[in-house]
Amino acid sequence: MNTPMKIHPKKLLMIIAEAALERQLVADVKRLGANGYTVIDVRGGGARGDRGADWDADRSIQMEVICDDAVATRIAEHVYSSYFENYAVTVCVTDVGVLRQEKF
Amino acid sequence: MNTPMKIHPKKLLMIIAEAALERQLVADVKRLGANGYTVIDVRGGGARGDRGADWDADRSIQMEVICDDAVATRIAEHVYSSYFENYAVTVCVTDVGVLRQEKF
Amino acid sequence: MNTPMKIHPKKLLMIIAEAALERQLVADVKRLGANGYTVIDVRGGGARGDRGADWDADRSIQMEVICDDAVATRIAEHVYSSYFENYAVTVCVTDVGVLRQEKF
Amino acid sequence: MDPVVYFFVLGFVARLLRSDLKLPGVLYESLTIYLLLAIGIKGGVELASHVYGAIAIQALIVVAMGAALPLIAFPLLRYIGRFDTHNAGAIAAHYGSVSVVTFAVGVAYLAKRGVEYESYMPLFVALLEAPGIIVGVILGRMSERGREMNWAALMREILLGKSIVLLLGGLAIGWLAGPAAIAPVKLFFFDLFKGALCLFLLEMGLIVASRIGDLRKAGIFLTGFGVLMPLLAGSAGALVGTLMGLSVGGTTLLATLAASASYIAAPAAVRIALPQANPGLSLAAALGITFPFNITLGISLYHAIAQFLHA
Amino acid sequence: MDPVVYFFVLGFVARLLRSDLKLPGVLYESLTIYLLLAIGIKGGVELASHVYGAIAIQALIVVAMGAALPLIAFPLLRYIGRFDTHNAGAIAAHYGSVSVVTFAVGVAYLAKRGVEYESYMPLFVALLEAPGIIVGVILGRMSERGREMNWAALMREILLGKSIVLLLGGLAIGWLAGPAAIAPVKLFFFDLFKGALCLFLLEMGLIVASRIGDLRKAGIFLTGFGVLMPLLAGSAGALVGTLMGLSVGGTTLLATLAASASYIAAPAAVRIALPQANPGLSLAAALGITFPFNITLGISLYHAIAQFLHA
Amino acid sequence: MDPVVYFFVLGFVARLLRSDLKLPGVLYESLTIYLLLAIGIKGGVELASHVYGAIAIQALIVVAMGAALPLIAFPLLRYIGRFDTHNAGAIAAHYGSVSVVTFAVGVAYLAKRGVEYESYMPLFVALLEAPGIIVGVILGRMSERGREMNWAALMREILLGKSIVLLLGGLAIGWLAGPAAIAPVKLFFFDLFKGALCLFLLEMGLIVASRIGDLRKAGIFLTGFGVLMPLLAGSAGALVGTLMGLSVGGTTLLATLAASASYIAAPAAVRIALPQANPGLSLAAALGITFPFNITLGISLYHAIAQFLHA
Ligand SMILES: Nc1ncnc2c1ncn2[C@@H]1O[C@H](COP(=O)(O)O)[C@@H](O)[C@H]1O
Ligand SMILES: Nc1ncnc2c1ncn2[C@@H]1O[C@H](COP(=O)(O)O)[C@@H](O)[C@H]1O
Ligand SMILES: Nc1ncnc2c1ncn2[C@@H]1O[C@H](COP(=O)(O)O)[C@@H](O)[C@H]1O
Ligand code: NA
Ligand code: NA
Ligand code: NA
Repeated sequence: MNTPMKIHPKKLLMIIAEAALERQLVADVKRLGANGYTVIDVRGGGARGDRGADWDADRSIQMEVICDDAVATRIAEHVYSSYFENYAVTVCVTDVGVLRQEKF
Repeated sequence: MNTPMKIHPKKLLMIIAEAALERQLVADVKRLGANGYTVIDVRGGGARGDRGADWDADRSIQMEVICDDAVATRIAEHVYSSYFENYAVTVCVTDVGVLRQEKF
Repeated sequence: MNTPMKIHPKKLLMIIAEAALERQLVADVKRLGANGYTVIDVRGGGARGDRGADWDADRSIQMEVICDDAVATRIAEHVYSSYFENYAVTVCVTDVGVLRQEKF
Repeated sequence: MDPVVYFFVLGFVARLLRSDLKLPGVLYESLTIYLLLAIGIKGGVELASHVYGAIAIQALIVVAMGAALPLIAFPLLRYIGRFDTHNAGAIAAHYGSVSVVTFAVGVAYLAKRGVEYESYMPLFVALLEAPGIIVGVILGRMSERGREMNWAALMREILLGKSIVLLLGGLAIGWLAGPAAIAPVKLFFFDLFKGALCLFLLEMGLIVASRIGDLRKAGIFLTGFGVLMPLLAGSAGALVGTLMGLSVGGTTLLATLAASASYIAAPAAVRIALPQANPGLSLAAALGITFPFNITLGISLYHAIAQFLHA
Repeated sequence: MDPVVYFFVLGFVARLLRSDLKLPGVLYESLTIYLLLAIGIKGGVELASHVYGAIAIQALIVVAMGAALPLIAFPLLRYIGRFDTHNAGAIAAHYGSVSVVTFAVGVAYLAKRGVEYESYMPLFVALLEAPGIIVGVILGRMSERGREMNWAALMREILLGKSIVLLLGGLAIGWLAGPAAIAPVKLFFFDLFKGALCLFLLEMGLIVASRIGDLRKAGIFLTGFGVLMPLLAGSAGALVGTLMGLSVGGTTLLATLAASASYIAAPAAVRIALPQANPGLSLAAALGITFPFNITLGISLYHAIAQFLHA
Repeated sequence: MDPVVYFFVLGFVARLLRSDLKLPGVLYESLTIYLLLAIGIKGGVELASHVYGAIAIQALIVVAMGAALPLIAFPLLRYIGRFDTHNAGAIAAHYGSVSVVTFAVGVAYLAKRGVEYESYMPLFVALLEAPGIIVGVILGRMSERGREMNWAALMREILLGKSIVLLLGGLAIGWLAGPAAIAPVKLFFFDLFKGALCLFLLEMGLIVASRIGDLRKAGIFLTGFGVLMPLLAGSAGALVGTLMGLSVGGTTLLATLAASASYIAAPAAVRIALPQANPGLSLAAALGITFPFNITLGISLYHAIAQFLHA
């Protein structure tokens, strides 16, 4: 494997949300076209106060989804319109490169 | 919510540090203008040896802060000048896009 | 420390992989030129099914490596050629800026 | 006061003083699972030796009581407290359901005083988890004719939440296995119970103290509600228990259950079913006021009421 | 059925019904460590009072049996099941090794019936962990002449995996300390054992139910293999145990060990040594079929076989 | 040697052999909390039945001893070891404070030999946590006239660290509740203590072995210091204990406390208060040398010294 592989541009979508939304978010991102997702347990704080992850109601997750631009936009808009108003949710998106573009 | 939302450019600051600094770092980023932060428990290794997170003195955290350029620079420089010399700390910053720019 | 510090461009390599690979990956990234690494316990799902992190065989990690372009490519290609076929592995790379370039 | 309460106080004071004492979230989760399972098993073992017909009728009455409690709470919250429908429904759902740990402290209270109670009470704990939440959510969604609710999903969320699964699962295991087969795990599930409860209460103290800010925001009305509602519900529970033929001890526990507000099952279900409600309000009242009130003063009050009604 | 099995069923049903019940991964890890250590210590304490010469010969026979089991499994998988070499070797490695929890359920089964057994059996558990994995891996790599294998690394991976370290470490501690010195930790390591086993089985039920999809993919052959292989291996184990002079109880446990398939040590080692093998297949069979089969029906069958052979 | 020490050895050897055995960090945290709380409660229950005046005077002497210990360590480190002020102060702070687990091993040692001791010793554990750290930090910061130190914050960090909060909290609970009310949690907090200590020591063995590299870097002087300092401090402690009127057992435990070096409270506080100090040095000495030395040889030496002084 000596010829350098091509790097394909994709998006990495990061969603930080209340843990209560995990199940729904997994279903959402699959339905909206993502081929995979990664979830991390996190704690934090923001406009809606501190979330120290001490107990159930206080737990947060960070979901990461590598996908193409259209899917990222679709998911971000869905999260925005469905959850932003009532839940502690933060979304951002960044450019990444991947080796196997057919995977995402 | 059918018209595509505008993506605003922001920075994502990542600080990897000894867990002993968590309290101070949270206070620091708030004071220096961040509206929120996310913390993850991590392990790792670098110039200052392996930190396997087996026990208190060995634990590390990764703090993520979405903010504008000026705040990111301010925090990075503060972390750099206050902790870099004596603590196991790593900082990097990346470009991200967000949907609600007033939030950050 | 009042003069703004220069931000140097680097790469952030993210490897999401089965936890069984952690030891090998740590050895790999060190051997291929990384000066440090960070590891996070994650769960997720992708082409190779859901990995809920409920128990040993189901655990995943996310490894983050800040390094220069050449090292990132080298590691990505090594991970790709060594593990991609037989393990649940995802790799992506993004641009980051760092304050102390000699560190990475 | 039972010494288990001291652990709550220790956690509370430690956090107020800004100590770095913190129980790992996973320990809290593990203790929750253990306590729910243990309460269930204990109830199940006892159930084995009872007349089911009589219990079935009591069970129906208890479920009805659980469904009725939010109907007391909701109007108070909506019309006196002036909360919007969502928040009134959400808080009513918490008070309609029950707190397993308050129940456990009640059991410890009776044990210390040597008061007997119907040993199948854990069955009622399991039965009281759901109805109050369901009624509270219905009340909270009354105003929404436009948006449809996925009721099947909500029911699954509530009925298959870990509280009910572990309580009912434990009951079933205890009942199927019977006292003899459960004996080898008696040490683990029964004798260690109170120690585990101490650790759990330590964590509760830490949590309550770190939510003290929410409480301040919640205002006078909610603070009053957090004391008055358990008194109302506790009296109602004591009445129901007495009429239903429970002993003084059983009546005290039923009153304690009625008076308690849920902070395991309800928050999870309500967060999904009534997203517009501010979870800080329900938790400030349930955790910040009612829980400490019940474990320090409430239970002995309900005991007094039960004694009075049986006199 | 022993009540510990009910906990497995509870977990299984809860997950099938899509309950949100979940045991923290760390609790599972902690329980694994505890169970392995406790089994080891118990065996070590008993070992102290035995004639080592006789046990040494038995130990050799047991190791040989462990190495032989994959030689039964592999041809079945390769030539009847039509799996490729890697997958056949991987599955054979799982069945060549043992399941500590199945062993523990077997011990509970005998204890309930008051059947005596050789108290140093935990030594055999430790001895049976490795040989089957090693032989399975060798079989699975037969086709690969080109790529070299780092055998030293593999051996270290297997022999220094947590299962063997904790079992042997516990054995050594129990043996060195002896019954008197172990007495102060008897409560912790022995009396709480069965309760901890219940929680572990609850988690196993959850895990097995969430892998039910793998099982469907695995197909008819593997499902049949998951029942037939333990019957074959269990009979072989019962025969070896009887010939070796074990009691009925000891024979039952050796048969149970032979019949059981590993899901702690083997998956970790095989994942590294045979990366081409699909771990879903081995685990579907070992966890999804053989484990439930053994703890519900298998053990009593092996007991019957042991009684028959001793009659 | 007490069998609890074998668990340390098992962990140590397993890690040296590069086994993948690892205790979840959360288990370590949970065990720490449990051990601190249990020691506190035990002391508190005993305290209930004592003359406070006498104890108060002893307590003052013990605090003074804790504050004096860094004054022995610092000059050795600074002028013979040639460490800079920060590192000398940091290491002195660790040795001025105490190791709760070493104390627990000491208690197990005495229990095994049937040696009585003053049952309120846990009070001294709590009292000895802080003074040594504070004096060590002051010494370590002597050179810094320019930069100001937030002493109030440091005091809060130390006095409200989890060690002191749990020890004192436990003492208060045990004392307020008294023996009768504590009885229902005796099993959990007292009878399981030694088993939990075993698991903790297993983890300590793993940690110490994985820091063996730091030790090599630390050099000859620090290795020698890690043995000599506990001998010095232990002798001093034995003298103080004898003069203060403690029994042989109590004297042994006070010597053990003086000889032990902290690795829970001190590292956390020193990391913030003396950031320039290299934590690898303090921990290499405290964990890598002194802790194993104390639990294997030290305690019996201090016992011998105590017997000699009482003869
Ligand atoms: N500026 C930010 N940077 C990083 N994470 C954030 C930021 N703002 C919010 N978060 C995360 O998103 C969660 C919800 O944010 P919020 O809705 O603003 O309270 C917080 O608990 C944080 O974990
Ligand atoms: N090149 C790197 N890439 C990713 N993480 C790093 C890197 N270098 C250091 N780290 C993280 O930062 C921590 C402190 O780094 P250091 O101060 O270099 O020992 C390490 O324990 C790692 O978790
Ligand atoms: N598109 C994706 N975005 C984020 N994480 C992913 C994605 N695809 C896969 N992963 C992660 O990588 C692991 C292995 O992926 P796979 O090999 O596709 O099953 C998954 O369990 C996820 O944690
Ligand atoms: Na209620
Ligand atoms: Na087997
Ligand atoms: Na000391």
